Amino acid sequence: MSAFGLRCPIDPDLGYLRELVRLHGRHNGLTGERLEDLVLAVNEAITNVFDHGGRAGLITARGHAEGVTVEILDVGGRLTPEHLAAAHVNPTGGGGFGLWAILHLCDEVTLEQTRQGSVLGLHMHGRPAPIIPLERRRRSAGDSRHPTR
Amino acid sequence: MSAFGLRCPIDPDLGYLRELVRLHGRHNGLTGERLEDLVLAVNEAITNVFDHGGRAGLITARGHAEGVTVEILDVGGRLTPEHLAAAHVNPTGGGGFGLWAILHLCDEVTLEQTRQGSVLGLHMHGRPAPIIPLERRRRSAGDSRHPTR
Amino acid sequence: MGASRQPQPSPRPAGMPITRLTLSHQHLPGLILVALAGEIDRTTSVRLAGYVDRVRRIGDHVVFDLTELTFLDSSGLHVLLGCAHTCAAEGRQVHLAGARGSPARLLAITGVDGYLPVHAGVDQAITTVLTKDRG
Amino acid sequence: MGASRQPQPSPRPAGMPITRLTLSHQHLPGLILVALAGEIDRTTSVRLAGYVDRVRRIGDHVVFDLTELTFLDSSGLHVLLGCAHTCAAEGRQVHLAGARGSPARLLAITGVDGYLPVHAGVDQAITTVLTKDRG
Ligand SMILES: Nc1ncnc2c1ncn2[C@@H]1O[C@H](COP(=O)(O)OP(=O)(O)O)[C@@H](O)[C@H]1O
Ligand SMILES: Nc1ncnc2c1ncn2[C@@H]1O[C@H](COP(=O)(O)OP(=O)(O)O)[C@@H](O)[C@H]1O
Repeated sequence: MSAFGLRCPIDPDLGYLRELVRLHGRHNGLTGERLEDLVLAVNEAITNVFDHGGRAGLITARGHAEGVTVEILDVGGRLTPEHLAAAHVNPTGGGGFGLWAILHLCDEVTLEQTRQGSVLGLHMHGRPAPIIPLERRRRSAGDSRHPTR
Repeated sequence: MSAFGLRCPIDPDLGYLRELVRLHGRHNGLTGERLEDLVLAVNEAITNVFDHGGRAGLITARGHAEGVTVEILDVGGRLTPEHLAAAHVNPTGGGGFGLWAILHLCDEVTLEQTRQGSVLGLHMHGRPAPIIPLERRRRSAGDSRHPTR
Repeated sequence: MGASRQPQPSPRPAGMPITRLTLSHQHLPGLILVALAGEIDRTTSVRLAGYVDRVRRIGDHVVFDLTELTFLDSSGLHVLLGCAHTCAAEGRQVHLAGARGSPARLLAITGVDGYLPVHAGVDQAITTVLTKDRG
Repeated sequence: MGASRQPQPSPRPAGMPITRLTLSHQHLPGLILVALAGEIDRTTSVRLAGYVDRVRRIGDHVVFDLTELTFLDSSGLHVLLGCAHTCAAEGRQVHLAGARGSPARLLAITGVDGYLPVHAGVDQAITTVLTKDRG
């Protein structure tokens, strides 16, 4: 039962959800920039559920030996590895930033399709992560249909 | 799915759980004294899970048309209506205060036995509750094997 | 552009409750003033009990300054009452001063505010204790 | 002893997000200083866009004071960039000043801090804009 950790339905009050994630992350040992990185990444994932997804879902957060994992279930189920792989930034054009930021803020990003919808997993290691070159990070994130748990 | 609201395993870090309940209650429109009453009542219920119960369980909180409900599942399952009915205060002796405080802080208290354990339901109305004489409140709390939902 | 990741200060061990109670005291003639700041629950009330035991001189009245106390649970209430009983055995008293918000509410709901002398502020509490002792 | 229940101030409607963004501005010769305090996310970024549209005079440079901004998301970033494009069409610029913490991190990660002029403080930003216009 404890394995499920904190759980909360996705809600339009993003500030409330950010506070929840911040509280949970701090409770599980994240501090400072790492904590705020997680909060921002979760915020972007939830924003996408409203802007591109099913507008409903569930946030699940849990601490474990390696750090903290927050999963965002989107009942829309239309988020694909191709979206993650295509993440880009282009200040001169429109669009983008959300998935790009998620991939850069988190130590690991996983994506899983379930019967309930798509589950984006955001993982923060308890200790500073080694700096992984961007190209490798993007590829591994886009490929992970079978997230490591 | 939303009907389940916020869910969190019972944790020895009571300050963390109080913050969660405070955040959720505020999100659902409780403020000031009513909010802090709920936080204190939940704190006492969780304390009892550690002191007298199964030391594990689940907190579920949800807002609804009538206000806010927080349920505390105790896997120990040994909390009975008789305990609620026997709640008392006695500053000169030892013991007590926890259940007494819960019954006085909440607008309604329910108790249900489930296969997972005993579920103590703490209900706060969105608007100030009418003042119900103590004797009636105690009896209704002690009797509620079939909580009103 | 790579993901920049600066070395971070080592995080607090996961699951470790943050200490949320600060205790301090001051000796005055015939009494000890114990100030509680923060939150008292079952994870901190034991610390309060030990603290009072250690700093109180035999024969002291005790004034608890609750002005900065934001949370008080039933286990904390038990410590305050336990202290009152210890004091009573020596003909001394426990006074509560400055309780606000949720702690004041618990004192009211349980009737403890009718059992122990309660004061709006620390000054009134001290004056009461000193006046009584002199009289 | 009955349960005392004082009348309470009517609670905020359930589920209503609390407004967490405060906007203010100041006209200076040739520029407008827009200060953002609080949090910008998809529930508040529309308000920011409308505000800037309303208060900016044609021909103004814009300096965004981000000193008191505690949270910035991608939708807020889009508003800042959209404003930069509007300004560019008039040969004007958007400057960002005083970003800290999480907002600074988003600017860095997205490379926006290399695309828009960024300043440690508001004074530097204003000086830069005024100097450039004069030169
Ligand atoms: N939850 C989702 N469901 C479906 N598609 C998504 C979801 N999240 C992101 N996407 C797709 O990925 C694209 C990039 O998203 P993002 O980087 O957040 O930028 P933006 O939201 O500005 O388009 C979106 O335009 C959308 O096509
Ligand atoms: N979760 C629980 N499981 C089993 N028994 C309980 C539980 N909570 C309360 N009780 C019973 O009710 C009694 C009164 O509880 P309470 O009013 O909180 O005072 P105290 O904890 O000081 O005994 C307890 O002594 C215990 O016998």
